Amino acid sequence: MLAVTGVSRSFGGVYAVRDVSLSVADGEVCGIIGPNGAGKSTLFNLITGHLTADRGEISFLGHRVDRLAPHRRARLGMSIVFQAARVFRGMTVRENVMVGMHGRTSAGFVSAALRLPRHRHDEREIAAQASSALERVGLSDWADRPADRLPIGQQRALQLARALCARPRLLLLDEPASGLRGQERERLAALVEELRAGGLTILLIEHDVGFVTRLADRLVVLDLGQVIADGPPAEVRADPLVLAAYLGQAS
Amino acid sequence: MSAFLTYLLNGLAVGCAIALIASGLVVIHRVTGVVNFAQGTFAVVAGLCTSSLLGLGLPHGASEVTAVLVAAVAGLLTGLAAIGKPGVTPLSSLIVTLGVGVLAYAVEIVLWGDQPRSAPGLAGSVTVAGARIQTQHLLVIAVTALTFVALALFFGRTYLGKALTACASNPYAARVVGIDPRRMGLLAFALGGLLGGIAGVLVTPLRPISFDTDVTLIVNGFAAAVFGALTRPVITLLGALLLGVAETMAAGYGYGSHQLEVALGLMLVVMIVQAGRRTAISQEST
Amino acid sequence: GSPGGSGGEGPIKVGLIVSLTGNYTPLGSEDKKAVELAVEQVNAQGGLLGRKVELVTRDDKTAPDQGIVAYNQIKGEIVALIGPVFSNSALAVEPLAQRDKMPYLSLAPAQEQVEPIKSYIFVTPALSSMYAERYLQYIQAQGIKTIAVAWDSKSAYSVSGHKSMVALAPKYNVQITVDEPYETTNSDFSAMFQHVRDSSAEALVFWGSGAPGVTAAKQYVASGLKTPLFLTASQASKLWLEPMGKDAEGMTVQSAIGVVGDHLPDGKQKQIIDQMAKPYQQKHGYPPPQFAQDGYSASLLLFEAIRKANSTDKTKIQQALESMDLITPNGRFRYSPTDHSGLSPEFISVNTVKNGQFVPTDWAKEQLTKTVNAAG
Amino acid sequence: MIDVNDLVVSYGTATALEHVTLNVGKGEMVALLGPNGAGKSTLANTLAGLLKPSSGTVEIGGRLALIPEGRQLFPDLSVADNLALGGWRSGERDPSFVYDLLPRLAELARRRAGVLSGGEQQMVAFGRAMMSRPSVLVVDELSLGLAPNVTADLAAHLVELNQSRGLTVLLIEQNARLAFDLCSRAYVVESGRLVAEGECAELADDPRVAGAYLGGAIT
Amino acid sequence: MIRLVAGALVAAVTLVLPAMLDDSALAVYILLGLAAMVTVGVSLLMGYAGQVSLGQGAFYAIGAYTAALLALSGVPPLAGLIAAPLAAALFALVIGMPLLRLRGHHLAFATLAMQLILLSLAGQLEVTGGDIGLQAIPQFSVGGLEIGSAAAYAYMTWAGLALVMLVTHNVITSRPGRALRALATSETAAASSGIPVGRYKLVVFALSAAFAGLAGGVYCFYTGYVAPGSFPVLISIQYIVMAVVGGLGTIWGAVVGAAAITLLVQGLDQLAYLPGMPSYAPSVLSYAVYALVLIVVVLFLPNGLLPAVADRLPWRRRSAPPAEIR
Ligand SMILES: Nc1ncnc2c1ncn2[C@@H]1O[C@H](COP(=O)(O)OP(=O)(O)OP(=O)(O)O)[C@@H](O)[C@H]1O
Ligand SMILES: Nc1ncnc2c1ncn2[C@@H]1O[C@H](COP(=O)(O)OP(=O)(O)OP(=O)(O)O)[C@@H](O)[C@H]1O
Ligand SMILES: [Mg+2]
Ligand SMILES: [Mg+2]
Repeated sequence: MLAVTGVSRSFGGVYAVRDVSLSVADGEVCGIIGPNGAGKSTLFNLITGHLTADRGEISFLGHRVDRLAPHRRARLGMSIVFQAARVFRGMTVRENVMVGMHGRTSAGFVSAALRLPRHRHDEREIAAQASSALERVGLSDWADRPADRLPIGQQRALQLARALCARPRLLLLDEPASGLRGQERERLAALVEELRAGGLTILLIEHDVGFVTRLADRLVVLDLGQVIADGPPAEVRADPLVLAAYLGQAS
Repeated sequence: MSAFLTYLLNGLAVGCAIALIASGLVVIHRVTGVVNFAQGTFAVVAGLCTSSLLGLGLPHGASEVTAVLVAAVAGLLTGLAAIGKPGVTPLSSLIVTLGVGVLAYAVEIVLWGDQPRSAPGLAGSVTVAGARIQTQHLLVIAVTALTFVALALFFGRTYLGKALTACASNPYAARVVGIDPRRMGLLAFALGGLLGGIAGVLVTPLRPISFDTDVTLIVNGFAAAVFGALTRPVITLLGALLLGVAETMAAGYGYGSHQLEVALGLMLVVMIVQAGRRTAISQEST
Repeated sequence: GSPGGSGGEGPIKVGLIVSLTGNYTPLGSEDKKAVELAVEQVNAQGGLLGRKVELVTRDDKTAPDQGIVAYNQIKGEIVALIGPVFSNSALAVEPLAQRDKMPYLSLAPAQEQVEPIKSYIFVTPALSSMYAERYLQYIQAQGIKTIAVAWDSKSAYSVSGHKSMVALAPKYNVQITVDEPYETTNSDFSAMFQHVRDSSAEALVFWGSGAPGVTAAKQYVASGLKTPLFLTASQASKLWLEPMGKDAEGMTVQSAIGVVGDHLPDGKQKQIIDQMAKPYQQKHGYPPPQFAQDGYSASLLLFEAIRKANSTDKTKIQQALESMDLITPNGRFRYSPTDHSGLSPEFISVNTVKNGQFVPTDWAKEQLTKTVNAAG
Repeated sequence: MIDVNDLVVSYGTATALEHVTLNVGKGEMVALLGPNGAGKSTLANTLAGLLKPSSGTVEIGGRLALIPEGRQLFPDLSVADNLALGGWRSGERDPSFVYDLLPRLAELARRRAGVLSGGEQQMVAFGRAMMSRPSVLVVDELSLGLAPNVTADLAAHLVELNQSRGLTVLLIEQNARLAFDLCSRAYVVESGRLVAEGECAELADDPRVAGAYLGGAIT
Repeated sequence: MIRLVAGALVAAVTLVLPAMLDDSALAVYILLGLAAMVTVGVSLLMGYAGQVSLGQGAFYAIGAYTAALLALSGVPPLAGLIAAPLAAALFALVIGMPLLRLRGHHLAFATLAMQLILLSLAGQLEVTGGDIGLQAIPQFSVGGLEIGSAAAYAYMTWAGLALVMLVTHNVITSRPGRALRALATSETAAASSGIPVGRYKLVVFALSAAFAGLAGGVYCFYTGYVAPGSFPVLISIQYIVMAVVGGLGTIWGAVVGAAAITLLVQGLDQLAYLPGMPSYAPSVLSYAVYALVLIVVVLFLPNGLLPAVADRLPWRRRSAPPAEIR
């Protein structure tokens, strides 16, 4: 489904991602862990196209995508939940989520301005999708509130709903559980499991090692921009290199 | 060759005058995030003041210093109006500074009338390697150089300078560590007024000033300041020099009727090329 | 309707639209002062047709559309209009005035207002082509063969002055070797002076008004250029003299005849000039600049037309204007159905600055004396 | 050290905290728990003087530092400058003790804070608060985005300061188990009201609290 | 329901007004409508899509010059009027490609420079009549039927405004509208949702230019005269002031802002020429009072006139004022 081959990216001479290769199979949940500044988020940005790689290839569903603009990649079926909450200010929660459907609909300025049938058709579909996405993440009660006044936890849920609204093939989650409390964390875990059961491919960055271990089929460990371990969670967690670089005594 | 040098030197002088206006814009924006459209007004007020004070018989030096101080007070008052009230967004503050600029028209007309005024500066000219340059222009260059060195050091090296910068970078965080962004903002406006005043005092002998000269002054100043992203003094200076030299070169080599357009166009091209290198994500991340 | 129009008992209402805010404020406010002075004077002498004259003033904000708004506001109550000094405003209002058959005396110098002639539209300032021609006469008389011309590409006045100069130069056997446009906002003229220095030009004629006039002249002194500098009538006021100070000494500056009234032989012309200049100076503390004289001249022309028409009927006023022959501070106007600008180059003086005063050159003195005597 | 009495805080017409009374004694470490949107950050901001109470009183005995929600760095300044400005109140200008604690920050000292990774930013936020040499520390999420080993280091450091210098800490923490490990007492807020308080050991046994905050916690 | 009644009331008033106003009031009414038309575009661009333009006057000018040049060369005025917004939009598309790579203040400056350069060209080109401009533009007519009265222009203006408002309303309450509002906050998050950010910015830029161009087209027929002096840079800033004063990000706010500023300016004018006013009244009133009103409105009604009024209406829930932090 996704193949990253020899990808590098540096910022002013410092490599954030260095010669990373990684492939993700259809329906797999792949956890990515690693120390702070290891290059995990940068890798996500390279995959989704918000940054361009200095070197290397990325292909998705058999297409080379590393020269495509982010919105083209999104339309191919990638959705991302960013580490920093990026909600659209000045829009309600529901509108935020509706934006997620953009890539799957096509009514443009003309059909909107003239209220052509295509526009009505799209709006109906968008509204339906948004409602179901809101339902899934448990935000239905918040739907008509302004999104920027949401507490952090709800903002994360909102981002997830927006990503799901696009009905992606590949979902990239960057620390989705950060800032979530016990119960909310549970709900997220349950949702991810449900999504996996539905056949969605997921890339998951998370510092809560227990959380990823439980959800991921496989763990990839990045350190200093490089993959230092890749394998089944139990194996990776026991890897001395990983213990030294990342887990410390905490685990 | 000496023609080229003449254009270059005079262009640098023109650029320096622009840079002085821009410096105030940069200082204020860097600290408050507000684009101060009343910046040209400070220069006008100082210019008109000097001409009046000199007219009243006050000696050179004293007149100029007083005028600059008056401009600093004008800056402070503008600051009070623009950011004195808590919770005003930078866009609203911008409109307030526009309002202050217009309000100043009325005050200036009542005090000084609507006719342009001028003031004597350093007379004569100097020949450098066959190129002639007005003494007043040399003064402008010298003061600008000093101002910008001081600004660069102040913002880049001093603790207070960094605290000031922090205020616009993240006002909430500034309050978290105990900096009062409003007080700092007022300080910046006063400093902006001072810089505008210096510009006005230096420019008035070069070109007559009337109440509405602020528009001309601000267009160039804004261009240079934007070039420096409204936060970076040194890049702003470079932008201003580029603008000034482009203008004189354009006039020198046959585009006199389009010199401003040539200069602005050149600046646009540079900005667009620069923008191509920046990614959206690096501008949004916090 | 037109309550203040024909017939009626109350005051005769005259419209004035000038720029009182925006870029042209310095010009518009002088016009206004002068027109107010003229109205005061005519009322002191008992008004017109036994009725007082009342001025209805509006601001065009230096914007054509605001000129139209202003015109629409007052067109119903006025019998004639003294119109904008900003050419763009003037040109916007004139078609409306023509349609309404509103006698209209423009304070803007643009040639286009009278080319082609619109029956109700008259111009008071000397057109820039006249200033151009006058300078060429002077230049020829001085035996100068090659000149440099600088002009403000953003000012209609200076653009058309330059155009006329280029067109008329061959007639006076003058060659333009340096043709140098600049912009109003320009603050450095070193490039221009460099070009003149590198050329064979024997004089530099500088077209421009407002700030560049001062800036360029000052930098001219500093540049050490030896080629004499010829400035046009926009510089003929204290607005230019004051900031120039000593630097102005010896420079050549054109002006309308009204500026050099003191140097004219006694007679009708001098008397008319004094009639305005003295009270103006008293009231405002400085001699009337060119724009003030335009406003005053326009007022005199209009009053005379009403007197001659012996009515406030607009058509009759227009007819009176078309046969007007009147001496004003701007010189003698002779409007006719084929000439709505009325003036001729003879009423322009060429001066040098001496002790902070504009003093006609010997050539100009001679010419003006001839002109004045011919006018009677 | 922290004395909050009958505090009410509202955003416009929406009330975020209703009649909250709590106190943290000198040298105490106290946890503040609550679901998302309960009003924890509102309380933290009010303690730091950044929000004005509608009614009630807040008293702080000593210099307070806040590690705010969402890091809130100065993105345009370097890491070193961010740290230095943390010392605005205390006069501390030398961040080397922070570098000793968080060696990663020494490597990043000249980097613009805005381009750092999430966890690196959290480290800066922590270091910046330390620069003010506080006697009272309010932490709005300690472990947010931090690698487990870093979280452990910082927690250890807090305990160390608490024991050696009597630092008073009010800790808001997503990982309730960690909070309970560090703190002696805890308060629980829900929808702007205090709903429980007590010793951590006792609260951990309270089925409601344990179910809501400890149940799913996995680490 | 209440909205419908209010809408019907507004429609009725706009329809009746032209028949009742005299020429002088009509001139104000027309210029007000034209300003509103441009301001709606500014509000769409700034308030919804988050892109700042300090050069909207340039598109106004392009519309006016296009219609004027076509009319002067004998093209039927109606065709000229239709061409005006098209030309403005086309021009916006072309220059938008490089310019819209800039953001924030850079974009603001770029558009300002664009207007300066354009006006300077118009002031020097032979075809545009140079500084003097284009005179004697024929009256508007449809199929040989001349529509020259001020009232007719008023209807034309307000019909245009209604069209502009309808299009804006339809756009912002739909898929592309949501996309615009989204990219205003975060271009990256918008792109991740499949929004072609660059193209959308370009289209909305062109759309706002088209609104200004349409206003310019009407302007040229109404005044019969077009010159560079009609489109000073200050006019572009004025549109932003109108949008902010009325309330950014609301369609009616733009109209209210345009009306408030236009009427304030005209009202002060009337006041200045009342008998007994001192001679400096015009300039002082039009500068000082205007500025003071502007400052007070912006400071004390930070969301603009319309939201401030709407919030006080009984049937509207009051929205929370912005919190002190952030
Ligand atoms: N735009 C940028 N400019 C310069 N350096 C950058 C930029 N973006 C990221 N970096 C650097 O690249 C490195 C990798 O950052 P990245 O955000 O990918 O880390 P991460 O693995 O996601 O860390 P965390 O777990 O803390 O979120 C960091 O050291 C960061 O400072
Ligand atoms: N700026 C604001 N304007 C209006 N309401 C706000 C604002 N900030 C927070 N709120 C509201 O106040 C309530 C408390 O929010 P707060 O951020 O204090 O919660 P929290 O307990 O910190 O949540 P989290 O665990 O998600 O950080 C929430 O209902 C939130 O919607
Ligand atoms: Mg990360
Ligand atoms: Mg919180």
